[in-house]
Amino acid sequence: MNELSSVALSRKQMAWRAAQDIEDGFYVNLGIGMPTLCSGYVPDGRHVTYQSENGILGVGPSPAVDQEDFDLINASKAPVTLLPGASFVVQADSFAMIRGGHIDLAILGAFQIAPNGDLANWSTGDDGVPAVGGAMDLVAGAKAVRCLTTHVTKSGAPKLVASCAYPLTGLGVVSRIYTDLAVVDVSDGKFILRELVEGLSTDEISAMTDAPLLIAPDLKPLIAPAL
Amino acid sequence: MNELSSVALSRKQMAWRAAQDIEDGFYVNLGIGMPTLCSGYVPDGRHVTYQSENGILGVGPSPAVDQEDFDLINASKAPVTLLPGASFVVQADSFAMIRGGHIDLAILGAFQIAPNGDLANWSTGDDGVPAVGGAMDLVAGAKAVRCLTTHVTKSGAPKLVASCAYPLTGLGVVSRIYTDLAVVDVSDGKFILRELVEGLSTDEISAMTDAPLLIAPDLKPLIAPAL
Amino acid sequence: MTKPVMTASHAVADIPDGASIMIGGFGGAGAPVELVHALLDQGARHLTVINNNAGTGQVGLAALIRDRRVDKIICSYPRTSDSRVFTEAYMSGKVELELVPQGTLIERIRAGGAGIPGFFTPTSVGTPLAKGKQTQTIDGRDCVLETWLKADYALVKADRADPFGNLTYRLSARNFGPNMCMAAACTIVQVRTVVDAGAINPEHVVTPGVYVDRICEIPDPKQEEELVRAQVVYP
Amino acid sequence: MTKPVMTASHAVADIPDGASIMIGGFGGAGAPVELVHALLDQGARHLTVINNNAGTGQVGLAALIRDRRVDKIICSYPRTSDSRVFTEAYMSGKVELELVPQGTLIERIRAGGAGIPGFFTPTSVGTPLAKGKQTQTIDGRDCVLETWLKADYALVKADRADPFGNLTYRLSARNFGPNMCMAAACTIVQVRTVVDAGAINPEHVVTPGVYVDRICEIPDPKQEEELVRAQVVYP
Repeated sequence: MNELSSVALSRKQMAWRAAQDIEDGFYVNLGIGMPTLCSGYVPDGRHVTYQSENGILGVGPSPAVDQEDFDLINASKAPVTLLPGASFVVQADSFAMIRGGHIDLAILGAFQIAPNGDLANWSTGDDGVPAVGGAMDLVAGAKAVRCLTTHVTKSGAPKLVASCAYPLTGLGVVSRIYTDLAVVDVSDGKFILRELVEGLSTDEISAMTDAPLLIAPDLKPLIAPAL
Repeated sequence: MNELSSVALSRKQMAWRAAQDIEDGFYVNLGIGMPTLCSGYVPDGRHVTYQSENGILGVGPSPAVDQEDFDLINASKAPVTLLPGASFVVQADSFAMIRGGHIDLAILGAFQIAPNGDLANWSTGDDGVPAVGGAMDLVAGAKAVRCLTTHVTKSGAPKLVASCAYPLTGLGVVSRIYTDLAVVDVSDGKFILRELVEGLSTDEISAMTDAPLLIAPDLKPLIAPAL
Repeated sequence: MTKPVMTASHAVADIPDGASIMIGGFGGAGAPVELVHALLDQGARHLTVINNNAGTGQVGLAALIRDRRVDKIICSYPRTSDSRVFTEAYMSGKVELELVPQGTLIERIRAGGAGIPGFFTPTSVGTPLAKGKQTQTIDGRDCVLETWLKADYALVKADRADPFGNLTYRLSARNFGPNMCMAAACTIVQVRTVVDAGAINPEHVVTPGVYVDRICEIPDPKQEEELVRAQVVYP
Repeated sequence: MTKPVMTASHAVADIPDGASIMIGGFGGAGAPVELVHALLDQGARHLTVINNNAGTGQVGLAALIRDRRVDKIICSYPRTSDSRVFTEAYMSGKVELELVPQGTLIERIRAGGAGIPGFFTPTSVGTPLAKGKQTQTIDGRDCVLETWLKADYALVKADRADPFGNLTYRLSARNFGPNMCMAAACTIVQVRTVVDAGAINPEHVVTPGVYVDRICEIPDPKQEEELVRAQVVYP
């Protein structure tokens, strides 16, 4: 995989790319891990409101270390700040917000995604301790679910697969995938390659995708600034 | 019925009698009409908290006319005041309080009550406009339901009947009935006469009750102060 | 995200014929009189209205029913101190009534906002209002299945809004508004005052701004109960 | 009605072996450390605990699990920055786990408090967590039936209480507490301060006093996250 490392996006660049598609006025839930980076890269002028499923609407950036308050944390249990217009709700109301279809977009991590939109992102089916958190609620309730993930695992196994082998989080929920190599739409039971990093051929990305990958007629280069 | 009028309790006396059984510390919902009078007659020293299903816990007495505020009303849409410790909740939370079993006692009016505890108090089955309000929620959710009603209708028809002919509000919900003539327990599918106004015989009250009326071994006189 | 502040007539302008509309309030408390009157002026017909009651006197919802603008009402208690307008329309078959126990009504609205397509409740079991409904015994309780209730629009009266649409309510005028804000595709709120960003403590917000689409500032709102007592007829 | 104010050890004294206990908090925010430590000191065993997580470090719920006092945990996310205590107990079969999606968990708790024996939700449809559950399509949405969750006790951390048990919470420490207060037969709350009657605006009350049974005033409560970071071991 060494020859790819020069063209692959960094985690920050992946988050940047996903952030470019967050629309002005959106209410957004960012999953634990890489998705939380997205909030730093939304284009100027777009007003985005972040929800944290532990009961905050209007989450702001991390505080300075000496300003940390562990009564004001996000779903990753990291200290946060509030933006003007923030509010607190009780837990049932926070998930009413999610499950009731009031969150425009959830950006989540992924273990496996299938062309029918199925997502597996909570368990690798091993014998460890299972943990699900709010993932199943988010995919069932958010108006749109997009995934942010490397294109293949550390050992090189494709994450875009014909059918998820890992336990599912939700059925037919993912509409777009941002990887370190490509932007892939999930539509009508198909993976459609929309953007591809420069230096990688469509044959090469197809070889790293374990399901048919349609090439969009207007395939674009996936370009992110140095971050 | 004229010979009975001298012994029957007044509306205020009926409310007084029901109020004597409201226990210290109870959270209570009083139905529209006569039941609302009960709050004026709870014995000194008992602390009772009144809930109004439109979203108030801690309802106080009526305000002076020049202090009326129609944003602060009870379920009968009459202006009220707040007692110390009052709170407002949204409507779903108000009925969560009722339906979740957090109200110790509801005192309600009645059209008909059967020995199995069935209550009919929302519709006489005629062709008019039906209206139910919170009655079905209260009888399903309150820990105890007691009824406050005249023993017979204006035309002399018994309200305590073998089986309710009017549309039901709830099944097997009533545990005690306060009438203008008697206190009747509803237990194990039977009416049990606990208290009877002086001057009325058990045969006479049985004749005004359209179902078997067991006489409690320790039958007591129903006595209320002049009010 | 800040929410647009506009006049009442502007806010209700796009409500089409046949729309379903939740209208907040219990009695006069929380009744969004100015928004309902703007809807009356606007002309939409064949409406389905969800409200706890069915109008009082000749103002607000009663005026809407009087003018034959409402095809159906979903409510718990269509009788009030002066509900002659509804009674006449109903008895003459001009308006359909879906009668729902008050707790079931608000739980259905809450379910609509919270993404719960159905729930089981002991309320109404064994009564005529449970007729035709699926039943199931859960944990020893006999229940009927009730389904969520959503609407195209909600018309709600609050007290304060900030620019982001966060709301507070006055006293018991809170009632149905907060749940209705969550259950409608487009929520239109009239408030007494729009305050500055930050003026509402995040811990005191009753309705988070995500549920609010349009704000009308009506500094001295009418109290429906007072209009009814003064026998006001609108328009 | 005023609610009794007592020490933490007094408040938890009657919790019997085999009790089901809801414990508030998400991460360290809202974790009622002093109440859980009082329960640890008290000795009750064979507990069923409902919490979003399954303990962190060697304090609070983690200490309870470490000392084999918990037979079963109902939670959504038993992995945290340091959940070794739970992992060991679980992998060695010492504690049973009922894994529930977080939104379903809190909706089940809310249903327990609100008297809703069951509800249908699209969450978890088609996943292993829906296995064996009744399914139904309502309004075009495939759903699974989930049932209410109640408990014998709730241990909750709030910020202020008035003598009637009305509560407010601090920032995001609000999380699970208010719903749990409603779903337990006996709710025990630790607060930073008990304020005078009238000191909490009726419009700002988050948990009405009807849901509170016992109050413990703990003026300078520990923050569980800080204990974990300081690697505190209790007792």
